[in-house]
Amino acid sequence: MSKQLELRLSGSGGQGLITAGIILAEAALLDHKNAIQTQSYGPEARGGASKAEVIISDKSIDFPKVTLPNMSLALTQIACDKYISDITEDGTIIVDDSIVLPAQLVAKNIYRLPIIKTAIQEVGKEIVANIVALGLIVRLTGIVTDESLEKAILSRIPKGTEDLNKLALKKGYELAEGLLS
Amino acid sequence: MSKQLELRLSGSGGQGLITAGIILAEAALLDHKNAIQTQSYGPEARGGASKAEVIISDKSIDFPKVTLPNMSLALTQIACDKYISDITEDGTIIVDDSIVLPAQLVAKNIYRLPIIKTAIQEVGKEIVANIVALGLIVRLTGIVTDESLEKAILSRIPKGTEDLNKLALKKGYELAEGLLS
Amino acid sequence: MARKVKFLQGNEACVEGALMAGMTFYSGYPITPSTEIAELSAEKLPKIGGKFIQMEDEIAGIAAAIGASLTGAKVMTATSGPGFSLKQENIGYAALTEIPLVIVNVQRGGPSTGLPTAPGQGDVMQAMWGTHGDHPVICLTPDSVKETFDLTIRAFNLAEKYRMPVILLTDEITGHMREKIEIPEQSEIEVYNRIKPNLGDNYQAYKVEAGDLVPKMADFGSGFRYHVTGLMHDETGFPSNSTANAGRLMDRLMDKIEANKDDIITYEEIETEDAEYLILAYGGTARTAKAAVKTLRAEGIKVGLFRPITLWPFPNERVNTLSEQVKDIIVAELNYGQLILEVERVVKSNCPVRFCGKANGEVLTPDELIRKFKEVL
Amino acid sequence: MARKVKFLQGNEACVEGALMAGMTFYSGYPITPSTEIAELSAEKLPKIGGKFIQMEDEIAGIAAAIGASLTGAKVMTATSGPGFSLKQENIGYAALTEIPLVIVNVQRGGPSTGLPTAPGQGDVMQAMWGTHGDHPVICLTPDSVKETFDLTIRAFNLAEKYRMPVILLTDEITGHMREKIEIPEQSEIEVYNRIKPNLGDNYQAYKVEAGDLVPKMADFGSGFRYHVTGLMHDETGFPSNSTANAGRLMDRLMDKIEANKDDIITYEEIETEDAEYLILAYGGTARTAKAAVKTLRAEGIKVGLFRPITLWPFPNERVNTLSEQVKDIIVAELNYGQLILEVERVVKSNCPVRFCGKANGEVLTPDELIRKFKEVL
Amino acid sequence: MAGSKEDLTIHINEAWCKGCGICIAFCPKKVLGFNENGKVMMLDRDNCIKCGMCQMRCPDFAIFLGGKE
Amino acid sequence: MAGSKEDLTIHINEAWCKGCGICIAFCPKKVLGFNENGKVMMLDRDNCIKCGMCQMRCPDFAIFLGGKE
Amino acid sequence: MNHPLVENYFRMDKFPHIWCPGCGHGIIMASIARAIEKLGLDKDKVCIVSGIGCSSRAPGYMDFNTLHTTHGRALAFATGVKLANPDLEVIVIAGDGDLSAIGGNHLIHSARRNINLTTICFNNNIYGMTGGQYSPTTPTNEKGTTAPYGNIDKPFDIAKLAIGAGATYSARTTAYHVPQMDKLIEAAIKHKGFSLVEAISICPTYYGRKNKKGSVVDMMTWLKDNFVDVKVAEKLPQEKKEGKFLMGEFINIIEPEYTDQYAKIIEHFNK
Amino acid sequence: MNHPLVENYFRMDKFPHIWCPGCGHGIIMASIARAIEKLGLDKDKVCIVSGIGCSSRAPGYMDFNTLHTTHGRALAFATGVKLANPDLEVIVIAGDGDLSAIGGNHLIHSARRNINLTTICFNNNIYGMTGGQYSPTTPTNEKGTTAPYGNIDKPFDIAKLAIGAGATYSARTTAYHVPQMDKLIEAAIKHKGFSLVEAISICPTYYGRKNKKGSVVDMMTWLKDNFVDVKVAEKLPQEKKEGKFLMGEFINIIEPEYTDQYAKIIEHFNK
Ligand SMILES: Cc1ncc(C[n+]2csc(CCOP(=O)(O)OP(=O)(O)O)c2C)c(N)n1
Ligand SMILES: Cc1ncc(C[n+]2csc(CCOP(=O)(O)OP(=O)(O)O)c2C)c(N)n1
Ligand code: SF4
Ligand code: SF4
Ligand code: SF4
Ligand code: SF4
Ligand code: SF4
Ligand code: SF4
Ligand SMILES: [Mg+2]
Ligand SMILES: [Mg+2]
Repeated sequence: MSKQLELRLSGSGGQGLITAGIILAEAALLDHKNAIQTQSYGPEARGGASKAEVIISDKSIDFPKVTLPNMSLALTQIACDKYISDITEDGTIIVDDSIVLPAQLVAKNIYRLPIIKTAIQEVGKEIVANIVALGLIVRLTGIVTDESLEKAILSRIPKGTEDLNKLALKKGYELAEGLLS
Repeated sequence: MSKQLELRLSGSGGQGLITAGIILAEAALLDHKNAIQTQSYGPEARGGASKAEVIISDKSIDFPKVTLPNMSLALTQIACDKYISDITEDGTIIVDDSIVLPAQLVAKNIYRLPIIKTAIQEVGKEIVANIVALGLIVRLTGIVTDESLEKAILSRIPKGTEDLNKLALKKGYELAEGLLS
Repeated sequence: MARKVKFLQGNEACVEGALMAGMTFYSGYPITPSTEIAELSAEKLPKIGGKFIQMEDEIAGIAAAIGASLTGAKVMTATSGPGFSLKQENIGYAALTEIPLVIVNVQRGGPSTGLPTAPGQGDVMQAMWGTHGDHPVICLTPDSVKETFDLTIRAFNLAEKYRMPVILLTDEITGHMREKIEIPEQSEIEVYNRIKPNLGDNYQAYKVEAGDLVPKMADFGSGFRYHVTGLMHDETGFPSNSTANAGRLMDRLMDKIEANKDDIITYEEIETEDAEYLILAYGGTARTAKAAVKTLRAEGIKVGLFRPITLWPFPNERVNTLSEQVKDIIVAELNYGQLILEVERVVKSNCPVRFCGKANGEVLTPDELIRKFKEVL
Repeated sequence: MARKVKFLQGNEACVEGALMAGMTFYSGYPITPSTEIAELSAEKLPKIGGKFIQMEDEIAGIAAAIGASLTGAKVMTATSGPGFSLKQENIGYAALTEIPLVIVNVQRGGPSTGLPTAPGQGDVMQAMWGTHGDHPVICLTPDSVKETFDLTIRAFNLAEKYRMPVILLTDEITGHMREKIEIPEQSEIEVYNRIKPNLGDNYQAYKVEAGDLVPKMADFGSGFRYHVTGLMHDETGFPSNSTANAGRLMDRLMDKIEANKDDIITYEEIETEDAEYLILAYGGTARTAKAAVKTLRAEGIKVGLFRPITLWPFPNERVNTLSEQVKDIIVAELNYGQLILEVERVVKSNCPVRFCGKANGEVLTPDELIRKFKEVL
Repeated sequence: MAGSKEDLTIHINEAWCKGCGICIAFCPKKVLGFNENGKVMMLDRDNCIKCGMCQMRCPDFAIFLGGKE
Repeated sequence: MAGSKEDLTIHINEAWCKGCGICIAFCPKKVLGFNENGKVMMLDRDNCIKCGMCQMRCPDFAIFLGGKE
Repeated sequence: MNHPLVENYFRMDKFPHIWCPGCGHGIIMASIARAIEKLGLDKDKVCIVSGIGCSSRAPGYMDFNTLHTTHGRALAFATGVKLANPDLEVIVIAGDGDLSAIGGNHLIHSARRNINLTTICFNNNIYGMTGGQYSPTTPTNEKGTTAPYGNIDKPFDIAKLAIGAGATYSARTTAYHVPQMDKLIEAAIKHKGFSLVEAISICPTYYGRKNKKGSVVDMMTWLKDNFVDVKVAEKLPQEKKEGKFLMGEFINIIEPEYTDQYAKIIEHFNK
Repeated sequence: MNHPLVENYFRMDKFPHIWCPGCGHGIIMASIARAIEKLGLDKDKVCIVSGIGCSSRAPGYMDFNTLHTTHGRALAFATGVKLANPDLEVIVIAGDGDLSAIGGNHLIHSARRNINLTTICFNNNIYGMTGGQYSPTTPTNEKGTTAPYGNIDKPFDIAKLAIGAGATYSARTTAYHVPQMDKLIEAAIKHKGFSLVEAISICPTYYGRKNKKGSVVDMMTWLKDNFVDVKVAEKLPQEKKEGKFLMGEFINIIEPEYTDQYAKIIEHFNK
């Protein structure tokens, strides 16, 4: 994927999607790409849906905001309802399988995947759903190298949770591989 | 005196010179002349010398401040030291006789008169020195009519002090008449 | 009955005007050289059943005034530079919430505490730009005691009509000088009162109904239970995060000025018809300019005076037209060049714009202005 | 040693820059979207022996900073619109008393509480005119995280050099976006420290000595017992009512800017050499403009970007020169037209000046700017 | 509003319930619990004494006593 | 500063005295009074007990105990 | 069926409100409405004023004359409302930051003037709205985002501060002790003169998380276990009071009220 | 010969000062200098901070590091000075308006933080500088230019307000009781933590004239007759205390001081 990635990650406040966005951007930096991350703020971010956005590009990034994402992920219904319909025609939508998608949604790829379930059942902690999501996105887009992603993850997570996160990442990769194969 | 009167009254805070300025201006209004009064403000006005300035004119008065008075009266030494030397060449200076005048003072008329003494000794109240001064100024300049001046005085002074003030006014007139005769 | 002739300070005339305009509430904090406005309000308001309160600071002074305005009172607060700076946040609040209010700033000398008892005109740009964010502004400035009276009334009327804070920007010169003023009869005075909704109407607190300039304004306590907020809000008055809505609201607020300049803008011109030179001055400094113009005309020089009475919105169009007529414009003000910036902008390359001012606490004298004028001639 | 590469928010980069510039004291009051600056300062300052204090409000925030600066500390306070309004009085105090200080305003949307989490650029004029009275102003505005770092350092340096408050005017866009930044080594960074007098000198606190730009500044407690006042003062620092003295002081203060524009003013130009059209934009909106220029250039349109980095004093001369070269200037900003007023003034009749902006809490997109650009073409 | 306790029963507005668990924890009769969506539910209506403490302490106005209808 | 009371005497700085009369009124020995200019003056130096109250209460630093010289 | 209190005293279409799950603010807001209901006040004559903060969002939900002002200034605006129209029952809602940090001056002056305003402080010991900075009521040693190493400030005792300033009614209650809260708020509204009820709230999102206070229920339990009514405390042995916080009415006295006194001046001229 | 105190602790060339004849402010200013002399403080390490007002002109006369700030903000500036350089002995001079009207918030927060600042309030119960408007300490029923019919406000008890806010040292004295004033100011400076001395001053020019309080001497006599030391008052029968005002030390306790606590955080990182 040579084109600029304009990614939106949305969900509820506690799901670590902002961290996920930062990790992905930092991985891009490790790959000598350019990256910008932005996010939603304020009470709105607290109660309802919060979002983080990341632009990754080989070229320098002037305009820092995602106007229309070409990839959008939602982990909660509220986030999905609010944010998912903004997408480029050739874009990719990824939602957790707990979510009911709106009727008329136009995108090139639409995936409903057990991201949270994977985190809970296969990794053992719901909190790492964000890392599962990252694995999934990176495997689908190839936007950063696996090494950089892992390095970026390890530098942001609490000490002692390395294995947990590595496992989550692996499960994320696998989720994507299931789609691609 | 057809020319515009630009009068400065200076002294210490409690001597009622601001009131005197207002009375004179109000007398001018009664005579259908124009008048503007200004004064000094602030801590400077409190401790040391305070001043009131009045412009009286047959014509409309645009610029409201006295730049160089053509008549200047001082009742205290401090006020005299600070303010008296600003005077037009053909101007008139009047100071209380308790004051020592500076050496080189250029003015057409320079009068040192017992204003305060007159108030104390001939009227019986130092507080009416301002009215004595008014009588003096008006008799010297003819800038307002006697009727208007008296009316203006009576409308500004506390009830019950009418006679006192009328006497002070008379004594002021007399001081001037002494000079003119 | 004859009109009453009085000999008043500008500050006193301001209170007389406010009372005639219907002021029933004053809250503020004393500061030289505006204090007489508070003092006279304290004396007069209770006599007519109105209220005066000295608050703990200037911020509270304007806040209480805004609160009172919401109950239907016509309100005023007065201050000078340092207090005007403190009031800025809530000026923006009143602008966004569209609450009528008159704010008097009797300008003194200098930034910070500066020269508290000296005149200055250094808050001209602040009157327009002092609070954060874009907002509509009306600012009037008188050059005499009588005009202080008139413009105070006008400030109240504009505040009520356009539902916004109106700034009366005077200065120590006009505020403290005593001059003759004929006080008109109440019946001679045009008083504008805010339009209130009728009970039973489907009231939307921030909706402009057809034919209205601004949303109708209900008194708190009169049976309309609506919401007022300094957040961006929609026509119902409740907060809204919609950018479309925010844009609409802001456009409407700014448009109150843009679309009504003809109603809001006033100015005085003296001998401009055949003028080859123009002096532009306002407030106390206009008095200097008037004297200078007389002297210069007496010398045969074709000079005129343009005096903006409405400072904001600035009379752009008229100044532009004049700049096509004259050879030179000289702007006189007691600062380091504030309104001149607006003049320069408006005049473009039409003619040179020159500056005559100072900010040392003195007034500008006619002689100084004439000297400067002749220099540039 | 390699420079550290970090991925930071603009607000974080501001603190990193401040620390490298020598900040040892921060006092403020939290407000969105500036709060991260306080939070990171609270975390980092004690580690280097510096002090952080959260004051009771924004007024106290800037007051404490000024007090600390007098002891020799390099100080900063950060806020957003409502807090910036509250700080205005003391900004004037710091300007008149010549106390170095960096004030960050991360601009948000709207007047009053407005749209607290949305971007805006509505405080541009306020940065210049927010406090009462004339006073010198320096205001810088970055368009990237790295530049936020650089300009924070520059703000400290200018504050120390010219002994005055310096405003770093950022916005929610640059404040909250995360971007790559290479942090230089301390040794690579030029740090300017205020000049202090020597004990034994005949110190006059407000006298500029031959060869100096500003009066030397003694730390409180270092053996010089001098007086600092917000009243007009003479060279000794004591209050003076002399108008001659006030004029001299004010002239000197204003001249710090006037006489040193070349040192203070910086700007960026992109493809202006052969430009037939010019976009003028700053802060976060310059990012939009950069993207738009690229797109337009790709279409073969000869458009350039002028980005003032120093907003105040405004780069008048360069803009004037450019206005003689281009056919049209379009000013892009997130407000109802603020800096454009200065551009219009400077451009005079040289070429049309057009506006592209909004103030609804959204950023301006490259598409919007391009569309507007093409409309006026 | 309904009259005596007899006529009252607990109503739940699931749409407003944010699942904080306050009502559940402090119900003197422990008759409330979470449903599968993490919202409050009545487990044992019969043992509810209609003391109203759940209503009083619910920050979200999501549980209240009302007429039986 | 001078040592024992012996060596001390009241000094008056007429230029600074504003004639408020505080020192005069509260001098325990009533040894102070006004002069013809309305400024303070020492009436009875011998009876001054050098208590210093005049100095302490003078708002203008115009009266003080100092060496006899 | 709808919640009767909401139906009668709130703007139902604004619900659910923006507060976080378990935020104590909703509990206090409900209590205010119940007190108004109990007192049978005319909704059209009630005015609710707030500043800025999470707590200050309350007026937007309450179906009265509502005024959401600038940060810290609620009491100053309210003073204007009340003095201009003393017929209005004016209730001020303010966060601990709003009331005691930036708004501290207006608090002490309102108390001093004894103007008939009822102030309910939603005290969650933190700046909620801006994301968890320490406030003037954050206990010493606790953390906030701007006190990463623990707060070194001594917290205000707001109820005591108001008394020091001259308040004629001052009380404290908590989001756990709702029946008491109802009574105190009712008494405060009824009180002629300035009244303050400091209602201890909880902010699980910032204060709780940052200071490891456990779940919402843990935080409520802490309130339950650590506050004692002054009247009860009087009778408790010292060891039982150790470390406990007092709640209940601290002062309730009658003194001349500001708008009454002003009315007398006006009357004087009407005679 | 020169006044020794002036010679050593004042800027002699600035005298005579601007205060009116009989203004109490000069008496208090002298007392501060004597306390500094008594304590033998290094003049270079003393910093005097004031706001705006007649009283606030004092620093200009005093030969230390002196800072004349904006109206009401002295304590906020002083907090910055002290925190940045705790070696400085920082003394704040503030009028009743400056300290308790516009500056009230900084007063209560400085007290709360227990930062080692000494505040001397020159309380003349009026705004002197601006010409006699009533202040937050003007007694009820007394007049000011903005209270032409008598003040309806209840005045602050500033010393009590500071205690309510958490001050660890609070005292009151008067311009008549100079020996006591000297002692209290000395104790306040020595006190480690926030200290307040409310020094009752007199303003014959505005307060006195407006309220027919007679001559300067009459006003001083009133102070003499109407203030009783707390310790003395304890022993007095009720009828002797009736209508009297208390002076003396109201509180004097030791609690952790702000700059000390901050130093501990820094130390923690230096280890
Ligand atoms: C003048 C100003 N300063 C700062 C802010 C930012 N701000 C908004 S709410 C708030 C504090 C909120 O805390 P609190 O009052 O305790 O209410 P809570 O959110 O905790 O209920 C702050 C600092 C503002 N809006 N305006
Ligand atoms: C922001 C601001 N508001 C108001 C003023 C005007 N002002 C100067 S001093 C003062 C009050 C002085 O009273 P106080 O503090 O009691 O001191 P005093 O003069 O009585 O000693 C006021 C209102 C000001 N300078 N700045
Ligand atoms: S009414 Fe009482 S018993 Fe019934 S559910 Fe609520 S708290 Fe439990
Ligand atoms: S207290 Fe309210 S919000 Fe919390 S779980 Fe119970 S019903 Fe739901
Ligand atoms: S020292 Fe004592 S006795 Fe002597 S003059 Fe002074 S007050 Fe009187
Ligand atoms: S107290 Fe001082 S100023 Fe007053 S009369 Fe005595 S010496 Fe003079
Ligand atoms: S942040 Fe805290 S105070 Fe604000 S709504 Fe959430 S829990 Fe309540
Ligand atoms: S006005 Fe009052 S406070 Fe000010 S100097 Fe004069 S007497 Fe003192
Ligand atoms: Mg809070
Ligand atoms: Mg005072």
